Amino acid sequence: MSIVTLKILLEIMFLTIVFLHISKKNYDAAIAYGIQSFCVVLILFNSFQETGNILMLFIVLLTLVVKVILAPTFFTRLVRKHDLNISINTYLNISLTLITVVILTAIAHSSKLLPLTTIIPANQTLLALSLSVMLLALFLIVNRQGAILQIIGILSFENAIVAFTVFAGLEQSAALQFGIIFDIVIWITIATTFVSMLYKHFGTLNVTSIKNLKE
Amino acid sequence: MTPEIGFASLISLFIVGAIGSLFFRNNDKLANRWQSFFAITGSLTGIFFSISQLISGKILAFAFAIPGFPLLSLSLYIDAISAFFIFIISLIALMCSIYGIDYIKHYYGKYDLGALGFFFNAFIVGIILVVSASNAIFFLIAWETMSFASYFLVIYDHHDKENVKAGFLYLIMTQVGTVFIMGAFLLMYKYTGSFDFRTIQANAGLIPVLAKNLIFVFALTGFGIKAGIIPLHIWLPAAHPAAPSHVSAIMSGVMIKSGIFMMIRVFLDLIQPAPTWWGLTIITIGAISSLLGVLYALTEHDIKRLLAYHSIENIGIILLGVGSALTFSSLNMPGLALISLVAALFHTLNHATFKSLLFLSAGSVINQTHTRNMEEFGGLIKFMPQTALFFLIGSMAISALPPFNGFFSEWLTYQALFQGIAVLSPIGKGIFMLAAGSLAFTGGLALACFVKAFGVTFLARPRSEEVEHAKESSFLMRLGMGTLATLSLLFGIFSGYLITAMENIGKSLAVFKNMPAITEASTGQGLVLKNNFSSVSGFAFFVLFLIVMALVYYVTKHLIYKEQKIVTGTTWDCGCDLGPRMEITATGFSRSIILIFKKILQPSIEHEIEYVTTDNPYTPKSKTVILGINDIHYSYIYQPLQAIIKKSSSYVKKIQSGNVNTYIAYIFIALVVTLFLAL
Amino acid sequence: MKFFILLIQILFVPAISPLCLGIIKKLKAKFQNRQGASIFQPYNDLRKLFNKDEIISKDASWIFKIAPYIIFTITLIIGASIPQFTSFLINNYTGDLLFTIYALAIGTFFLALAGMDIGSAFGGFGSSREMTVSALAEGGFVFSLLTVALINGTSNLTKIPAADILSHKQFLLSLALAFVGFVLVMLAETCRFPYDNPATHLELTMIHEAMILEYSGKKLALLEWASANKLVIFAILGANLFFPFGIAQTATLGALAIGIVALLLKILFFCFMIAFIESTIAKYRFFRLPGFLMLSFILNIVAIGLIYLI
Amino acid sequence: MELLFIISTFFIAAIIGLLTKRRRVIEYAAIIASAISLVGSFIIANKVATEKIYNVSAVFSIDALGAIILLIISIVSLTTAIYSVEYLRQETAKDIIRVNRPRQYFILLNLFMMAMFMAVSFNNPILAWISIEATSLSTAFLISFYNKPSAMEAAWKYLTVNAVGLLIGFFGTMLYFTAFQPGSEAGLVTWQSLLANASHMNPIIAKIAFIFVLIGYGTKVGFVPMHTWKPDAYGKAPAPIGAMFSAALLPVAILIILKFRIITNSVVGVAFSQHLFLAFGLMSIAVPAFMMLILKDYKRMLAYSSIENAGVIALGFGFGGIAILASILHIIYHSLVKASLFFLSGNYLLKYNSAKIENVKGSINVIPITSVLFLAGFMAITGAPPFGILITKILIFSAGIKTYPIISLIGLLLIVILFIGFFKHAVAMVFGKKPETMKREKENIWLILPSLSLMVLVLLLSFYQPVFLQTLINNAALQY
Repeated sequence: MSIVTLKILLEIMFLTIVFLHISKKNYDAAIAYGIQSFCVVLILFNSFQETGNILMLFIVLLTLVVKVILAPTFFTRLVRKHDLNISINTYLNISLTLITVVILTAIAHSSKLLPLTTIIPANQTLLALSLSVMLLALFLIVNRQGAILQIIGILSFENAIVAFTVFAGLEQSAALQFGIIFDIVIWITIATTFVSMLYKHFGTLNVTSIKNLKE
Repeated sequence: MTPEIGFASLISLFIVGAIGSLFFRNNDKLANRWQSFFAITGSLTGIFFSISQLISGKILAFAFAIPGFPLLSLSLYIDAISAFFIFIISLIALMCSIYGIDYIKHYYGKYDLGALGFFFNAFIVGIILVVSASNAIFFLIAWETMSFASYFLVIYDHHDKENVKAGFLYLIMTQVGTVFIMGAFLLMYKYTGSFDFRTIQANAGLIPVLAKNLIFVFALTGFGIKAGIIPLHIWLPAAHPAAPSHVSAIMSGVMIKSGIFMMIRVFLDLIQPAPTWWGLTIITIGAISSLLGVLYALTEHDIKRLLAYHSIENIGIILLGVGSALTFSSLNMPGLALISLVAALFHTLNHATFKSLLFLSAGSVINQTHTRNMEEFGGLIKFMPQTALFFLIGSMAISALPPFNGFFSEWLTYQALFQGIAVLSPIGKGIFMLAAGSLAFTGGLALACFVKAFGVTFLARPRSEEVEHAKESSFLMRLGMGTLATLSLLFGIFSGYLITAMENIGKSLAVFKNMPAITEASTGQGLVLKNNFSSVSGFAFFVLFLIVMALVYYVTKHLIYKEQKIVTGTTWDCGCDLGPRMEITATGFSRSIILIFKKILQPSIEHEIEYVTTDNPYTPKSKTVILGINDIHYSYIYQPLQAIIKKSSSYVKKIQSGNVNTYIAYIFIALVVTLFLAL
Repeated sequence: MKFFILLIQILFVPAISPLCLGIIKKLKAKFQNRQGASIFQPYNDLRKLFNKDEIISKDASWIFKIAPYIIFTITLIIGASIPQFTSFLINNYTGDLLFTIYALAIGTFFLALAGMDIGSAFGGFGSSREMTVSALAEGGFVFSLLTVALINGTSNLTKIPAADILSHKQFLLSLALAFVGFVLVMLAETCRFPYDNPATHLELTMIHEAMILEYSGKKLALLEWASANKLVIFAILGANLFFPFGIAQTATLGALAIGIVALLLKILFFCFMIAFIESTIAKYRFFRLPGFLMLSFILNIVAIGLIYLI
Repeated sequence: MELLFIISTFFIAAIIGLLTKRRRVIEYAAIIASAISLVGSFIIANKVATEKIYNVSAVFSIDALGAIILLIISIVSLTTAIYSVEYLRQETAKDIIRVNRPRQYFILLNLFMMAMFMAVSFNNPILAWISIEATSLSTAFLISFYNKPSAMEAAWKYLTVNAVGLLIGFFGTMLYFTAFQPGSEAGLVTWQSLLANASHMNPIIAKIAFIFVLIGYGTKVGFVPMHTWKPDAYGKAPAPIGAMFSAALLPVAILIILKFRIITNSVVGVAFSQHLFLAFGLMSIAVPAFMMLILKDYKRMLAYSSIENAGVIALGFGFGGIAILASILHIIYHSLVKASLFFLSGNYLLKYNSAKIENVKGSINVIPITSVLFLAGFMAITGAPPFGILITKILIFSAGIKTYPIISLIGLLLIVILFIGFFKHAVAMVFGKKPETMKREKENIWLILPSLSLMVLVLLLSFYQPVFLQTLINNAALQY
């Protein structure tokens, strides 16, 4: 795939994360995450094409299954089961959120972080873009009050890191990647279990009302 | 026996006593015997060891590096000053242990005697190591051992909530002190590169002036807390009463002196030469402590708190000596400095004897009456005549009445101050003059306070039922007190010899090496300053007093109106029956002084009147007057400090908001901020 | 010769002290336009008391019984230890300034204890007041003597008269201030106006009398005598430290005679002063007294400051 | 070889838990597994002491500090396993948990221990990361073990905060791989090869990478301000799990950070990481110091104490010099004491049925042995003689005073403020009037023995360290 395609893929990722910031429905968010993950899978597939390692293909498929199929399914089922489609608010309103998004993107592209984005100089735009996706994902976790969107934020963060590593040429061997994906799977399972248990105990997924433990 | 073995056996006796008594936790009697035996033999060894060290004049230096811990070494350096303090410690510990054998019997079945033995012996060993250690880390370990052991002794009677509270305050203050001490030693380490006292002393010149001053402030605060200088004293009147009396005696008589010892060690030995303002500061603190200490003592009607405040007063007096020594030595007047140091050392010894005597006799009284409130005593002299005599001797000694020892050390302190007034610059003169003035007032007020303490406790009629059941203390307790009382007298009468000896002790500090003698002593002559400014003799006075008194007694009794009849009657009662409630109370006794010093003491008087019938406000049934004292240190220093910490806590508390978004925001912000700061 | 001088030195104070009281009383009577008793009346009083039976409270302990002897002994010792009419009797043992002050405090201490011992309300407050006054007087007392000691370069009281204090004119102001301070303290210590009224048994005002209220017979005699001794001791101190005129510098008979006469005259002056004060001013309210004593202390501080400033 | 054996015994113990429902078997399996790990760790530690390093193929490698931490983990694991058995029995007897729950507990516990052993011994940063992540995953359900809303909340926060933290750490880890020229890599990347190739790194990237690693793994350690999950998790997890967290997991996470630190130091010099350590260390002391005063829950109190100790350790590594040696000693002491304290907090909870400090009073008259041990533990952790933490603190600050005097003095002051808070609560719990309804009962030996043995061990180590341990500590201090 050419740089342009990759860039488009990354831009889709970027758009999905921006969408996640402003989406009102959890269902939409789950779908958006699926799209974003699909982009990551494509990016990975691209790197498989370049290296030709057959094990990598396996990883690509695994990622596809886990992130594009499994995770969104979990989320949608969760949403349906508890009828939680209306996602919970953000702290900042839409305009402020968007302004922050712009600022963070600017930071990611700033000269301060130039050494990061020029690990492979040819991929500078790609790296900067994936860096901004990372920052936005972090910001998503901070800004969103709903537990499901926080999980999605964490997973997006992971996606962004994967994208970054691919473009920075820091990919690891398949065995390691397998381990990582394995961890992610378990994490997603545990996290969704917890979300549904939280809902059972607290009757809400709004984390602002889950704050009995202080001091 | 080599000194090394002597010291090792001394320490190991206490350690065996400490650990061994833990094994007898189930048998009170055995636990008592075990701990007392080892404490007594240990103290005796300590006395022999220290005296032989003092006589031989040699220095016991010993170091053993501990593998695994760099910089730490079990290093000892026992010069004459250390030996002198070991002597004081062992002496008082000996008497208190003898006294303790019978005293701690009343804990049987109620408390764990094994634990008492453990902490008691550990406490003594801690103090001994504090004065012998020559490595800062080792010293801190000893210091903390002493602090923690005494903490557990303070809360030994932990069924009483007040004691636990007192212990709390005590340990907090000591820990704050320890931090300051640590700071001081760390600063010394920074510039001299060593924790070893001798190396620090050798390289003291490397410490820059600012750091030296900082070390002074830190060390003064740290050791001052332990010594109980005002305004860092607040733990002292709380903690000393809480401990068992024989422990209070050691705490008050010996432990707080470890602060003094370290001040002498650090200021006069380790980081010489010192600027003049150090000495003047210490003198000012000493003057304030002595005056306020005695004033607060006057307001107390808890007998042990009263004694505790007197410890503050006496620490103040000792500090006058230490401060003058520092001032004079900074001005290169080693002769006068030595006099001052000797005054401080002598008063340390004297205060140890009479203050532990007072605490022990107060303990006997409390043991019999089960209260510390002096308003419930009265007339005890008839039930406990010997204890009363011992307390009287203690009172006279602490009030600096000749021929008891307290007078002679105060006399020497006065001399040091007088010399300062004569020779110093105007500022120095002023401070020395105020110090001498405060010493004079302190003497007068202490006298008043002990008239109150002795009078209210032992004289007149019993004020409560408990007193009437009081019995004289047992033989061993009286032995402990009696020896101390005798020593109080002997130290006074033979003060001349003692001072000569103490001069040699003072000369063990490098500052005073090769000094000619500054005082003279002979049996009759007593204390004489070499420049002929003053002289006094306890021995002469004592002998004279005995002769004249015998003469007067003989003449009045047997030469004039031999056939005089003496009738016993009742006290004149103005026609109504004299009850115990008509005697003067401790509060009433000191009321006038309190009102005179109301600016400082800030008394609050509450009247509560109960009427016979509520609708008729003319026939009162009873009236209660509560005279309270508002401790200015609390309201102006400690409460604001507490408020600051509380306030900061409540700010910090907000960090843990409970909201997971915030938590992740912290990480995010930390990341971004660090990235931008570090790049 | 020396022995006789010493004997006079020892006996002087107890011998002369009742006379002093008598003189003061006589002078006061004269001021009040009364005839007054003979100046030797105090001797008669003492003799009377010594020949009386005693009644002792059943609440009293040995403190009460032993106190008069101690107090009297102390005044005897101090009376003999201070410089009287000679400057060559040097006492290195008990002649120290601080020793004098603190030894006198022994008397105060036992007197106050004795006051509390019998458990009457009077004794208690008497002790309380006495201790309050004497505690506050201590500073002024030490410092007034210290002023003299610093001027003379010795704190041994017996050496001070020998020094040529009067040749140093620059110290006069210091001495004057110190003397005022000393008088203020002296009146307090000897229970005189404006601190105490020795002639009253009014419970609102008495201090000294309240403490000895329960004494009778020989013990009362000793106490009365001791308090008279104390007065004379203070008078002698004031006389010899601040006005060292006429003191015998050599052990010749003439010089000694002059010394004794001079001393008697000076004591007479003090008696007159006390009588004059007691006849012209009223006794002050108790809580105004600390002011006087602090004044005494401050005057002495100023006096010492002046020594070095001028 | 021993290492694989240890890891597989834990795995087998976990599998046994899955297979059988017999409680006794599961309990014994856990105890035996951790006992074997202890023996194994000793053998490994001895080998490391003599041969400097212990390798099993290229995948596993243990250096001196690793060996020390391995020992700590195994000692804590064994005591935890022993303690857990009786603790859970008593909880089942009190109907706090259902009978079948201990099975789940022990399975997860075994996995947790296994993950920690792997995290220490894996020679590859990514594998270490995976193991650390595995510790999070295995413990989430242990934190929510009591299935109460508050436990759920704590576990949720733990999961979220740690996930974010570890992903940040992961990113940092990945950045270190820039040390290898593209295409040059061959075989498994190891800590050693990273260090060897570190010179190829762009210094600025090395800095960025270390910041990410420090903040990421620092979340696991609990440096302020990433500490927020700790009080919740420690407070709500069963007491022995708290012990594992504080005593075993904390040093493991520190070890990983330290391994990255050497690499960073070799690229950009020491000062950079020192400053970061000092900043985070000081913050980690400051916040607990002030929090301590107003805490209401004694297990949270222990959590804050852990944060503070992590801060002290960080300061030590920040100061350098002998402070590093002192810090390593501090890690040892802190782990042993803190584990003991957590066990004792479990005893308190069993007796008083409340984790609130205000509900625990006069324990010296109710559970005297626990109380005395608790006081001893308190003294040990705050640095009182005869325990070694006093010395390690002095040594740390004595190194600090030379280079960073102000930080050292502030640190000292903060430590005393923390002491005041801690002491206030300890006194309130141990002394005072016991509740009327409580009677003094004989304490169960199995609830006492673990913490007692740990305290005795600390006491011994405060006076004397075996030769092999000394060698390990010295080597570790030289290396880091």
